[in-house]
Amino acid sequence: MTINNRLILAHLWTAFAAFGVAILLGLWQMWVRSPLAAPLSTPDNYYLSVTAHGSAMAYVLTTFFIMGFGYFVAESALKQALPAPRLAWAGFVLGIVGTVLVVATVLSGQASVMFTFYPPLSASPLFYIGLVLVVVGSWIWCALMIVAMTRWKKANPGTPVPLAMYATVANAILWLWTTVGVAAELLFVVIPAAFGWTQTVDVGLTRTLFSWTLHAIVYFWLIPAYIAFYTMAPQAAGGRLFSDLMARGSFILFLLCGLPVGLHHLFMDPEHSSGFKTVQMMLTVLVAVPTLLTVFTVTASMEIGGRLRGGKGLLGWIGALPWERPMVLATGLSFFMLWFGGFGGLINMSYGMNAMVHNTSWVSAHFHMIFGGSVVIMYFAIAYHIWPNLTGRLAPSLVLQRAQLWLWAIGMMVMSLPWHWLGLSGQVRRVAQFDYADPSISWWAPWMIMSVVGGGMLVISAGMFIWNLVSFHFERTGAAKPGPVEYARALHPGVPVPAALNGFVLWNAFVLVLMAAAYTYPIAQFFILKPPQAVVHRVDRTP
Amino acid sequence: MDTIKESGANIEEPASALLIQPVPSGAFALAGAAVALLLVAWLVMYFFTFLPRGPVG
Amino acid sequence: MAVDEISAVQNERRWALAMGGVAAVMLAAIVWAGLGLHMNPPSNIETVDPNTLHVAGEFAENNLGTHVDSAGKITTRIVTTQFAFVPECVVVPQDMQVTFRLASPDVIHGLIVVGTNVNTMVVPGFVSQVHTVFDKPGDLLMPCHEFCGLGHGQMVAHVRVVPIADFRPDGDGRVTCDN
Amino acid sequence: MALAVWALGFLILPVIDANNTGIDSLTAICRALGIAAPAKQAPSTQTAVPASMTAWDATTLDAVALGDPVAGAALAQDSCVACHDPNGLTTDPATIPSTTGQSARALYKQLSDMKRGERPNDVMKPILDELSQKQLADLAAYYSRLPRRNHDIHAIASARGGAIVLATKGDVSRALPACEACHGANAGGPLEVPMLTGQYPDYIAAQLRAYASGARKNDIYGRMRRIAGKLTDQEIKDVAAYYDAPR
Repeated sequence: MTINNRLILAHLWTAFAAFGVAILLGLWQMWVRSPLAAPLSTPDNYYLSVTAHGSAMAYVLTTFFIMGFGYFVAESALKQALPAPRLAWAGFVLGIVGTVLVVATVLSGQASVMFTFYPPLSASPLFYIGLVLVVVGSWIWCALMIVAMTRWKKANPGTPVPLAMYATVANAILWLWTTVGVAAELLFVVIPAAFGWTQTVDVGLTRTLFSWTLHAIVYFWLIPAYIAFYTMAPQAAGGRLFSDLMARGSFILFLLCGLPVGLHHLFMDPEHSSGFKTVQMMLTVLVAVPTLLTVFTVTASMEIGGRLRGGKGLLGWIGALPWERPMVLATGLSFFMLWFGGFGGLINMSYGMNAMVHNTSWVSAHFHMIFGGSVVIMYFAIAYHIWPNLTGRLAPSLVLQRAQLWLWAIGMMVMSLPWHWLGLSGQVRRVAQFDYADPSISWWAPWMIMSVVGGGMLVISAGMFIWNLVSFHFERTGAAKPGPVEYARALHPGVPVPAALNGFVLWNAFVLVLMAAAYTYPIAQFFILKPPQAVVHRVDRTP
Repeated sequence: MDTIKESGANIEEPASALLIQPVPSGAFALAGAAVALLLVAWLVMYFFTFLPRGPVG
Repeated sequence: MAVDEISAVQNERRWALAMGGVAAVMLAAIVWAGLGLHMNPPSNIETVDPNTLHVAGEFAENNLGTHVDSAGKITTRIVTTQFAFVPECVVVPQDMQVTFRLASPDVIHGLIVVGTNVNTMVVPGFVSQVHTVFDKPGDLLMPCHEFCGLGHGQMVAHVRVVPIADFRPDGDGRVTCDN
Repeated sequence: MALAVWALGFLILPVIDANNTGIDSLTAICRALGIAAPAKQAPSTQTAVPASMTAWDATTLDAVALGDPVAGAALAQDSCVACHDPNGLTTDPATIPSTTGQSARALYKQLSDMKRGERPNDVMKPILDELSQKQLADLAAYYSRLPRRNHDIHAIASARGGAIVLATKGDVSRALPACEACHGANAGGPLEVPMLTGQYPDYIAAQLRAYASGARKNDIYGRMRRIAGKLTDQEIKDVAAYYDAPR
């Protein structure tokens, strides 16, 4: 049983509260984009909503969930108390204050700049300060994760760090590296401009700094799902982790390859050279490797479970898996959506091919499949997996949990699949109105209505999810007590783990070299070229 | 009302060693098929959408 | 290391090699498209002052639209601004190479010409340039694809592709949708 | 491996593509490396006739930001008060705008344009000819600090539905952005846009018609000429009335 349950629950409930509100906005946005008449559909409201939806999902849900889950892993996998829980609370409070600032500025219409806030559009400075506070709060979490692992290693010499914790620390380090780009953008360019200290900004520089963060942040969001794939799903399936060493290798590869690739978000930008675009495209191919390794390792781990449960033949083990367990079901659904999200991503990263889809609904489809689909469904499964432990109560209903997961996956497919061909036929993202009377796009109408239906399914699923968690808290504690969360054991335990795969010093050095090679010149370029700057366009006050 | 019985712990080590194949053929088949399909889908996009849309640069 | 783990790692290595093969196929196709078919992202690093764009030079108001120079090179200049493409309609000939040159005087915009590979961001401070050949006549939709403010959704223009016979520059080498 | 990648990105791709894009190999490599290639002469055939010479370069931005409202007040008392009341009232609401509650940038641009004749105005031009750019910035600073005119709460209690749609939603089928996309309080649109709330409806309608006919053309890149030209006269009347309705 973990000790700091209140701390962990505070983080996770904050994450899911933001999620619950943001998903309602998402449904309304689908409604506005569709040919059906939606209430309150003005551009003011629409872009306010898109900013709120994106910020809540991408910054609040993720950051708070990852922090809360990290604290849980640190206690349950290391079986030791958290270092400095008061500091952890301080990080939480910083994050809450930041979130309140972001919510207040967005809802009052002072920050309709999207969660990507590309200058020279500029919001109220409080919006950016709120984001900074959320990030600073998460830095405290990073430090605590690193300290927890270091202490454990001192106390347990010669024993490898449990995989779940090793991966959590990999994520903490990845996040520290990731935030450097956006922190530099905010502190040196965006916030001074928002306060009015500077009247102009170097737009190319801000885009480049943001791209530094823009891709690796996705891996920050994704790694908790991968921790569940490696350490929770095989256990729930009655299997074994196929290879502990390969799992460690995958998380290290995420750390190494997730960072020096952000320029692939700027393939269609005029301010970067074909040279660096090519280099970062090649590096982007490498980042598919840890995911493809994971697909294999986790499948092999599940196969062990299926065979131990009597599955025969080449694929008979699939049917023998305990699909009634939410963690197993979620993993299966997650992998299914990962195929579509991964496919979209492969097109996006393919240099010239990016031109077909850049900034169209295809891209929205890609990250809804990957993040909203594969990753968030694992957030659900993780919550279901650890809630008994956090509340001391058994799950009230696994049927409702399974129904919720199914509805989420189906809803996500129904909503996001059409965006692929709509995007290919020129439907751009972040647009509220389409001229459905135009014969060249009138065929979009039924697909857009389908997306609204999918969005509705997601809202129902989200409601069920919240209900499923709330009902834990009201469940009477019976005689049966949930046991501690067990992490999957390796198929071949006792294999000595090389020191390099038990720490991060070497890998940090590699990241430094890779980032220097990938980003030094693309950033320095703006100080050499000195491109003319653009005047700040404030959205938070009368022109 | 069903509950989760903590899984995994009920498997005896010697039994698992006997049951598990040295080569995870099922994983190779399933994951291999998925990735093969992925490559096919990518090539379809490349040849039937990307190339017909014409040169740019 | 236990023998069993070695065999596990060997299996993983086999898998990783296969994945490397898949990646190599895709990379080869991309490089071939770039080298052999000239399908590359727009990457001309060329600066321009967004604040004086309208005062003089190639992006002044009456220099916009399609222009054929004395050597026969066809260039279409467009300014993307809050919240319109200027001009709103451009004419290009079918089956001939056309160069789009774009600039923004205010914020970031972007565009896609629907059904083609013409896609670029327009970043204030830089000229975006895309070369292409349109192979079918017709009016193609060209929406703004980067959020540029509250009028972003209504920022839509058209590219009119006409057969070469109907592509008639005036004495000054200009072709517009009006004539 | 790494070497091959770099060679591909910095040498082979750009050089091979250079032929296709009509630049020489050296320029192509320079661009691949992100080094600015030598600037080409802008291939334009006509002399530019800008809609307005007002450009938001650093000098202009600073000049407007440094406008002195006290000096502007004295100047306004001398030269402007006969037509432009400090409360935003004017002697002829059809041709003389309310000047209060606008941003200094909006006011400065119109004053500068009228002084240069880019926005023709026979009354204003001789007055402005006597003033320096610094004095224009002072005037802009003064008027930008005056509260917006109270609009007539009884005039148009019920704006017509179509006008509300045009003003707040726009019309994508005609590529018409909402008026509020630029003229709203939190719009983040072009730097020089005026606020319409509190402006006289007759004046708004007159300006829209002038844009539509081309009689007024000091809007950079024809942003307003394009929009006004697409509106019917009824829509012009309705939208103008909408901005007199209380909000």
